[in-house]
Amino acid sequence: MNYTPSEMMIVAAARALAGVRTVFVGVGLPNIACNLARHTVAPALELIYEAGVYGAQPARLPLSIGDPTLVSGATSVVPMADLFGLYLQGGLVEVALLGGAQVDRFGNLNTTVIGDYAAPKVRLPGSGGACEIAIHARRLFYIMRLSRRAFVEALDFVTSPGHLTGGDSRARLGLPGAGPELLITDKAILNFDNPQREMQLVSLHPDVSLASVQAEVGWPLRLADDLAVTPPPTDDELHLVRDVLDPQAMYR
Amino acid sequence: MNYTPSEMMIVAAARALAGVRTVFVGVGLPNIACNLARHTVAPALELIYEAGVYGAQPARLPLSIGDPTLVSGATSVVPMADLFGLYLQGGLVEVALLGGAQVDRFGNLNTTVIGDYAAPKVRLPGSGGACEIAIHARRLFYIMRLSRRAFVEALDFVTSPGHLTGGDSRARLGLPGAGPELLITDKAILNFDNPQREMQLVSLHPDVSLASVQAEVGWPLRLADDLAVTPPPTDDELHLVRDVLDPQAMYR
Amino acid sequence: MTELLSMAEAVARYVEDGMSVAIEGFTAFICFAAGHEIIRQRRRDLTLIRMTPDLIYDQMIAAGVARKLVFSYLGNPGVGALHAVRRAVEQGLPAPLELEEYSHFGMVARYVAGATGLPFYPLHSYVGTDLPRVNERIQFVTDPYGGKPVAVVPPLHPDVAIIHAQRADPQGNTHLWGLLGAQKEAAFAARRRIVVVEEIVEEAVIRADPNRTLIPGLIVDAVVHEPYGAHPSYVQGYYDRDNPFYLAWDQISRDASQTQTWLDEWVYGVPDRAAYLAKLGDATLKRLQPGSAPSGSVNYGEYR
Amino acid sequence: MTELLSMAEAVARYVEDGMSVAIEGFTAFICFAAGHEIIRQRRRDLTLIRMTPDLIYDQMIAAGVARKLVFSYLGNPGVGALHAVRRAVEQGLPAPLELEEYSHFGMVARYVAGATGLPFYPLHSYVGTDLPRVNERIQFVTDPYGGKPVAVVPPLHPDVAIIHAQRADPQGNTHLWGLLGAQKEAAFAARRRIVVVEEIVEEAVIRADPNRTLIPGLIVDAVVHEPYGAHPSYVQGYYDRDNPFYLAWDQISRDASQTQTWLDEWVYGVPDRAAYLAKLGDATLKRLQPGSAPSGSVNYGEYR
Repeated sequence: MNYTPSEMMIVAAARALAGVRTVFVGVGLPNIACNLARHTVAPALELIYEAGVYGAQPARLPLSIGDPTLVSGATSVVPMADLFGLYLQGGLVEVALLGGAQVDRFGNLNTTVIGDYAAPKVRLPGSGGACEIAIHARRLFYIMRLSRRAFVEALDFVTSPGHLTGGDSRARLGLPGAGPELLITDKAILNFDNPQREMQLVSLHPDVSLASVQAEVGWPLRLADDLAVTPPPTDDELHLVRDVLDPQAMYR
Repeated sequence: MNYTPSEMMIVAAARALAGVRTVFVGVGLPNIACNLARHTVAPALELIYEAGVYGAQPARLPLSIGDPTLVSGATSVVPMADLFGLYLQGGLVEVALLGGAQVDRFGNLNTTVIGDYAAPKVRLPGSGGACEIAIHARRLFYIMRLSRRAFVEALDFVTSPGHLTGGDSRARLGLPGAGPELLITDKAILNFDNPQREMQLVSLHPDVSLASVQAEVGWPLRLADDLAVTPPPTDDELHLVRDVLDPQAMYR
Repeated sequence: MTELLSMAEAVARYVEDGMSVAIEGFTAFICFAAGHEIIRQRRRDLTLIRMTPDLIYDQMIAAGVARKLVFSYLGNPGVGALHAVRRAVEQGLPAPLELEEYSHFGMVARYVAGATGLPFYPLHSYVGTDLPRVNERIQFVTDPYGGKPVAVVPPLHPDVAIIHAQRADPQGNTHLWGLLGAQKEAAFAARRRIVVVEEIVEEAVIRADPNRTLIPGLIVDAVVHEPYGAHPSYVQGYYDRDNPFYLAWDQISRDASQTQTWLDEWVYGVPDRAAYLAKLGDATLKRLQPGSAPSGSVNYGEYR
Repeated sequence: MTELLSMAEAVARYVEDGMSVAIEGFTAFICFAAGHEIIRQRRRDLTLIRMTPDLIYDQMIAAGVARKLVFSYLGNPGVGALHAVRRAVEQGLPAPLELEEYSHFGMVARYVAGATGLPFYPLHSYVGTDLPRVNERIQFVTDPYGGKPVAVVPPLHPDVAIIHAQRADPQGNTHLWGLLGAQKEAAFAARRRIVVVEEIVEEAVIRADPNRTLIPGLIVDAVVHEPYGAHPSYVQGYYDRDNPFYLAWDQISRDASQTQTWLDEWVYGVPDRAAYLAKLGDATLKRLQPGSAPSGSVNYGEYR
């Protein structure tokens, strides 16, 4: 295998952005994935950052969500009230990429605490913009590494709503976005494309066994009817990731 | 008399702004009065215009509330959401100048209709920003010519609240600003400085009789304990108005 | 995606009979070119939305395009009344005109609610006034933190917003400076947006100053390049308000037949804005030219 | 009226024990100079308010100035956790720290409500989450137009807001470009405001571009001229984030005694920002220098 699991994640996420116009981006892996998509399957993709940036064209790999390279040369830089009000709550974000410390089978996310809220074992960062991003983005993709600590039967805290208790529970509460659609991991791709809106395995990355995926998930994982194998990264995709987007290998 | 009634109004209004820091200005007479104050009794006076301008330094007499001369050289020019939200509703406007087609004895203003709202005899401009200016300005000054058609017993429509039904009725509704304090006319100066917050005559302009004032007011006008005579415009004030602020005599 | 269209194409494509249309720009950036084209294309039953209807809606209402007006101040700014609007409201001529009115802040709040997807927007206006009595859309809600009830207004979603600005790139990314009014909010609140500009510039000009971008091309359906499209109102740094015309309109518009004669000559009688400008003449445009007052340039920094 | 003060004077004058303090600036314009001076003046029992507490609050909390934190994202941006904050929350070291948390939009909405005198601000967040369960200030109100209940947050009024920017005139009229975050809203929401700038400029520089004025001198109590006052964060066009320091802090702050050693050396051990910069050295400042990316100049027009 001439690529890393992180590279496979980046490439799979980029491919999922084919034809998308606006994406709400985080730093790190998601940022590389979005820029890869802009160079390949989504040339019209506009990058939106919660710091207030629309249409960023970063000249280097951004080191944080508010890196000055995101500002210089952007299409528009606005107060965060406008970014969250006009763009996100206004319904202009087509896809958002999120991750979390814990996810459950309906795609709800926890980024707040491990343990009890009042006396936490681990105090995590909290929501940031994730709570409202999960509510408003028309489509929601997750990027997370598979691990038994992260894929849990019950969250310690619901920071960002996925499909809540499944089925149409999200629509019944009136949440505008469609909720999590895709979950890209280092071992496999999962989605929520069933009436229960339950996480299901749809594609294993090359050379990954079903058992090794199930081993990292804290409940009996549902399988899609047709289980595929993820096409490996192409030479062109690897070249862009390695030589153009992350030449210092910070996120691979 | 070597000055016009309008010049007396402008000068009296300017003097009332002594020491004031921020004033919400309309065009025409109020604009000249504020600029006169800036040249005389209120050098630190900052002019605020509802179009979104803070700290205007107009290079010519503005022809409308949104004249471009108000923008060039201003301290700050902001969206109207900010002007009304941050400055006005935020409580930063110390004095506002208003006028109207009708005013009653408690200083309520009508700028909406003469006659019935659904079938008006005269359709007036409506509120503009007046409704919220009257609610929020910490101090409220009116500039209006005395006339029986304007100073009426009962308004056809309450566009902007003055002291409502008098006394503490304004405070009881929770309106943040103190309500009308001063009314400057072409013949006299009136205020509301009594427990009933009823309009009262405090100063007659030179050579104006009490009877000629009462003749233009549609109810028996209350008199202050000490009735004064307004000091006439000084040569310096007249020079500034005539030669600097309104050289084309548009508002005199 | 955004298209570069002529004004005639943009109006034909996006403004239909019965729609609600907001031509915004508070006393400035008023797109008379769009209003005149709507008159020429004889649209009917429009709901016209604007804080200050100004001369452009007076002309459009005189021409019979509207059935309703949503507004907050009905005047010829700095001059007097809007006589054609008054004829419609007071006498039903040429046709009755329904009014829905707010204060300025109420209109701004409606645009903000529309632009940000909120079901209502709170503001401390209207208490003690007759406005809620004549406009049932103004409501009051309880403060959950124990304060007094606060007024709210509902979101406004014009079918089309038409915004005039100094410059945009071909993708519709728009720079605007001077009075910002509620143009951004109106554009985001609308279902379709036409941006009309004095100049089309390269994308790099826009990207060099991203804080100046009021409207992103993302929400722009059509860009129209129409120099002097806001005459007789003004565009900061490009031309001044043609005040003699604002004064002249006060006379013209007092008389219904004179108003129609003016429309015949200056709107129906010209095919487009270029013909209007040719008729107006270079002397007028020259008279309206401002002096230079540069903003100065700041450094955003190159971060590689 | 606004006064030009040194950082030591401004903190001594406006920041008192027990107050609530917001040093805002979303990942940029973070006024470390003010935070360090607050540590040096040994303020206690502060309520620290910031969307992203960042390293500056990690340092201040390690130094024991705070009893409470109001925030929306608790991280070392792009690097990892805030270890001093975690020690305070998980182990009560050096002292317990009360948390009051929101999402980013919730914090922005609290500032907006505070800045605009509203009793609450509505937003479509929090539905389906556990946040309202642990923060009773998040409430829901009925939509008077018949929609679903909508979340609201109450106004935030910091006793003091400290805002870093590129430049101001001596009256405190402040230009800021790049990430605008919620600095304007925090400044207007606060009871007192300290503006800290890279450069003091003439009033004419500010007035040449009034759309760039984020904060008017009217609301500014003190202006502090403190070049590089935001290091190791950045100021758009002036310097870059010192990322090696953000990475180093991840290591330093994992250990309580190493953290104190760092504070002794870089905060208590220097009298002011000038000494900090001398210690930091020119090579570091030079490394952080960005290239040139001019905004270009626009014409506001002279209207006489």
